[in-house]
Amino acid sequence: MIESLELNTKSKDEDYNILNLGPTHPATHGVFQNILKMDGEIIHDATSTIGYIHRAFEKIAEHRPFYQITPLTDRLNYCSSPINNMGWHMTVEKLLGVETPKRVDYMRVIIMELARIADHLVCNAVIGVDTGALTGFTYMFQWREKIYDIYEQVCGARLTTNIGRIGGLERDFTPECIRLIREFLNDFPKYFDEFAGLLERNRIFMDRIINVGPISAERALNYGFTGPNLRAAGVDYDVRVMNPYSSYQDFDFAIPLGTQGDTYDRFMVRQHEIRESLKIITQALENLPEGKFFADVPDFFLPPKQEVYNNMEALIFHFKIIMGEATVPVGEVYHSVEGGNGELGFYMVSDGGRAPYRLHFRRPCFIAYQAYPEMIKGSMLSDAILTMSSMNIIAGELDA
Amino acid sequence: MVNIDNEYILTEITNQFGDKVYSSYEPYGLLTIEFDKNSIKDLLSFLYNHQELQMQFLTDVCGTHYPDVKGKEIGVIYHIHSLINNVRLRVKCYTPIENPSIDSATFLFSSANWQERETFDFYGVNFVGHPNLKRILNADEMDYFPMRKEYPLEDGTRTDKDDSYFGR
Amino acid sequence: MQLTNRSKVVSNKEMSFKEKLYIPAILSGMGVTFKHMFKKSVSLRYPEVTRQFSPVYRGMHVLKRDAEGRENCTACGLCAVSCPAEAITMDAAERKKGEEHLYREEKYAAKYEINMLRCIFCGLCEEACPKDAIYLTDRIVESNYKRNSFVFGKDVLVEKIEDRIDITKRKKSYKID
Amino acid sequence: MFLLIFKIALIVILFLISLGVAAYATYGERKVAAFMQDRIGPDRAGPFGLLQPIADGVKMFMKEEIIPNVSDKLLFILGPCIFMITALMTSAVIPWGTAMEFDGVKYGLQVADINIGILYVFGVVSLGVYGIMIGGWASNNKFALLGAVRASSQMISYELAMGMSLIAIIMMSGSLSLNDIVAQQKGLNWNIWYQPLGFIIFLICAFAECNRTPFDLPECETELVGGYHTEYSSMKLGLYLFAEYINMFVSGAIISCLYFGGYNFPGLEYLSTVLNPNLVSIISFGALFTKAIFFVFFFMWIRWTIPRFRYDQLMKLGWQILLPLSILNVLLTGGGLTLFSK
Amino acid sequence: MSDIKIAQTPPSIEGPGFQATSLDKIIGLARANSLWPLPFATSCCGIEFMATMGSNYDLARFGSERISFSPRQADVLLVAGTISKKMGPVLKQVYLQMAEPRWVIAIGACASSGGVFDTYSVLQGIDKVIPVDVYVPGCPPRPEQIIDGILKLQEIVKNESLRRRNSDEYKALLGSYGIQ
Repeated sequence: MIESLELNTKSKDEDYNILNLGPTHPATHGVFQNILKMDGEIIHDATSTIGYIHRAFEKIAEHRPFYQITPLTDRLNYCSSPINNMGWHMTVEKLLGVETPKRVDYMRVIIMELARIADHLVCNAVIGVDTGALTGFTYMFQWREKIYDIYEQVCGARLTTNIGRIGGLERDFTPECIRLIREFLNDFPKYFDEFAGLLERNRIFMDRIINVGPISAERALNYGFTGPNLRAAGVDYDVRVMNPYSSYQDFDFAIPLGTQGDTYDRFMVRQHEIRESLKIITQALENLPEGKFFADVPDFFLPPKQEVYNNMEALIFHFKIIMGEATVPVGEVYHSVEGGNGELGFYMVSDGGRAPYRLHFRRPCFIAYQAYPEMIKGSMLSDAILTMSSMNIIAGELDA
Repeated sequence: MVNIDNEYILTEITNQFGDKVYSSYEPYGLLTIEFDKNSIKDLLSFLYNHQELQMQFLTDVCGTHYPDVKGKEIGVIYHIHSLINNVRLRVKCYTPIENPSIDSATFLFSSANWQERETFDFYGVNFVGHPNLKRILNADEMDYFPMRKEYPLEDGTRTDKDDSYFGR
Repeated sequence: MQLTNRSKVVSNKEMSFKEKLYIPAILSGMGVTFKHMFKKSVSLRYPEVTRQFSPVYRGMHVLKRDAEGRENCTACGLCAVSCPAEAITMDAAERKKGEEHLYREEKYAAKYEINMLRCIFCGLCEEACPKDAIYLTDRIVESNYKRNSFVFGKDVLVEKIEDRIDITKRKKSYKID
Repeated sequence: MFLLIFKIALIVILFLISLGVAAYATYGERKVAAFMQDRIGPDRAGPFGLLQPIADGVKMFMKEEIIPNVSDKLLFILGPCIFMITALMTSAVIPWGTAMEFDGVKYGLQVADINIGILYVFGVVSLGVYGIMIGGWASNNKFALLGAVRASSQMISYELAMGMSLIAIIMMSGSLSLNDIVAQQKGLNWNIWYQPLGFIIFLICAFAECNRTPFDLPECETELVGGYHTEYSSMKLGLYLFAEYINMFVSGAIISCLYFGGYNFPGLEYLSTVLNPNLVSIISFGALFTKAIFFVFFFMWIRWTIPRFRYDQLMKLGWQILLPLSILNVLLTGGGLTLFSK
Repeated sequence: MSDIKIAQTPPSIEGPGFQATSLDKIIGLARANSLWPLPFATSCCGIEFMATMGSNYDLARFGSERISFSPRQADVLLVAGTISKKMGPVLKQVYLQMAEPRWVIAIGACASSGGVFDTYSVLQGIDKVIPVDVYVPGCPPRPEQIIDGILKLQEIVKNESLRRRNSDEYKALLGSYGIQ
């Protein structure tokens, strides 16, 4: 195994220097290997090897009842697990043909947008770290902690949230939770501007990332880019707008775009998406409708505990759900949400059994990362590292 | 301006390819066609270059395995998206398990590269014309295709559980 | 490619003269960091000071007793079934005469083990429990030196009669219409 | 005879101070970083974590030495030694304070008052890069090699601009001796008022010479893992890290001497008339020390604020911006001198 | 810092070679307060490790903030995240490159035992490849738990005999993992 990591350095032209970036290099935030063929500091060619944390999600999913797949999706893009959770729930709801109440939609939007902020914060803070500015990272992680606090109020966990259930959420927002969200909306923009002030218009930083790792819109589409990476190249494809789910059509927000698809564009698109997300959360919180926090799906959404203890019918439903014996239509469904890194798709084939017959995740990182060698060709080592961090490759999502 | 909906797409495809479209249906509003695996390249190019459709975005490639359908055990499923018209299409091709093979889509979509390698890794589908068809997620030494239904999920080295508790 | 009418270009790569000079941006950055030197630290001195977790935090499990001190668990196995990590194992036993003060139901768990290293603290067991028996609490599981010391049996999991674990807040916020 | 003892004592004291400052600069660095990042920083080892550097030092001494099989063993060991020695040697020509007086004889608070002090500093500092280069090369590791190459090219490029900015100072003072340069800056008559541009250039170059952010390319963690010291473990690594901080302290002292009046401060004249000269000497040493420490803090402040350059941008900055600017500075100084000096 | 509690010494470091002298103690204290971590962060737990490094929890308080990505300079290998079978040999290689004394903390369910991923591609616990000193449960563990793990490790480090690394037990332990 180890031997296979070492490339045969005696290639035809020995003038090139082979540099092995990863799988444990500090800049690969996650694990994947890039073997760079370098001429001095200039990268001549690159090959990526991935699969170092392949965890066989799709195989596990074929053996688990629907509700147990939620904790698995947490671990796909762990920077924004709620989006994955919600995406999965919506996929199952689509299969079951469930209409969710507006309140559920809005609550989901709030949580998903918080997750998007958290995701982009990590990415942009890490770009800062990779350029050598560590302080911005620590500032932004303080705000991630605040988002964790909100998650913790809603679901009881910080990172791998397992938030929400098929048909709704496991519990309503508590007043404490709403207070925390309001506090976040109130305080965060000021500190975020401070972070932006540290980097956005700092010439050292701009010089470092302008024209670094560019990709044209055409190539980006050909490579299957989605999300911020594609928008940085100037294509305004956003699943939230094109195929609205969870009532995204109710909210007014802009799609930030870049022009050349370079690292600065990606950075700025993420910066502005954070600001747009804040707008969405504000709107959703203000217009949060009254009503139930779950849809009417007795086959999937657990009955209230009090009824389970006292009511035979509820207990039977409860057993059926936990044992995974609820009736599921046969069919196949594709549903996609705008994840932190792009279109996160779930393709599920159901044969009516307790587990999906086949579940495939369209992981945006996996598809976009193929373009990496092309993007860094001809640039310098430092550029390669920044390109990688600005693409926000999350190993969990990359390898599934 | 033509109204681009599932019906229109289906007509366009059948006009072009006729009986190579084995069947078509619309689960949850997404047009799905079962297609002849030998002509997948033509279909993809046709959709890519079609004036109105412009299906130029390959969303997803994945495989499936139906051990009970003889002669069509391994499926390769494409999700294609026309961004301009915001309409999706699902194409399914089936191939026998003895020698699963299909033409590679890499000639048209760079994004197909790794996705096809993944499908090869999981199901052993041989993508003809793929530039670098080898395992991507699993270790190179692996000698089976783990996503096929007959192979177990578990590692087998785990000693701390008793399956009888878990109803699996 | 223009797909919607909601897009706006946000990245401006032209630098003004002031920005080209390096120094003003650096100075303003230094101002920010200098200001933070006098800000109160947000750090938590952990082992001495602990943080209040949310009442619904998913930490270490507890097996509840009812008001009379009898174990609630009836060893139905739903928690084990619902566990994605397959971390829960149990042995059921019939309650004998004279044990009514120990177990609430006619069946009880003679052995109940959770492998805390396998557990992913997803909270599905708590949701699956139809008998009000297992709850996750806001206590954390401590790290340890040996792998097999993480299989927690009933001696750790079942709450002590004199030292009840309070989960009322968690119950209250738990699924009420 | 007494002179010899005095000098030896001075050397030992300077050596200890340098080491002490270096050790506590690591602590300072951590604390400064912590405060800027709203953290606490080390606080377990001793009160306020004050024993942290000692803990680090002891740990590094007791750590296993690894000399990679593929490395050149002699050079591998030589690298950190050279770096450390040169770092320590630089401080020899700095006038640390006003002269001390024993039995009516004056003893300058300077290890060696050589009349080409500045050139000496330059020479020794340039030697320092060999420590990095040899260490990086001998490791036989690609990351280390890249770090070493970056370090050497960076040092060579920035020394030019640094030298040019110094020429302006030398033109003003008319002497190459640091002692003279400092002695001319009485009270608040510091060179910084006459040489603001030169100061900025010199400061930037000092950053580059010390391999500090934004010029920490030779060891930038996210790209080159550890840069030139990737393969080093135990105290050899410690020497590299220590020497870096000593370099910082010495640079701070030199900057203070050249531009901020060295040990001078307003009121020194008055004090020397009323107080014991030895006491004055110690006070003046304190003044220089404070200034140097301020610069060490400044170095850290910058490090925790801004990102680093890319290799080519660094070269561009050195050759295309700083060098012409420093030449311009020389011209301006020359013009100014001819206009105003007579 | 003088109130050294001889805490429950883990069985792995007991034995005839164990003899705590005062020099041992001083060095142990120094080492314990200067554990430079090498974060081998592969997945989710890595993000929580970042949070531990961040302002709110501040690992620096324990003298551990200088993360060194070069294995030569690190004292403790923090394995945070899933280790697949493909990654196993790499992990072992990194462990081999570390200079003695070295310790390993397995952070999170995946690294400790494979966690929820009982699958064909995941190593069921890194202790199948390298010896582990401290296990931290949780998926991912809270920063509190990670700090707790580091404190537990500090206890080991403080009480470890200087000679332990030359002892036969230690060699046997390494030998059982196929490390000379």
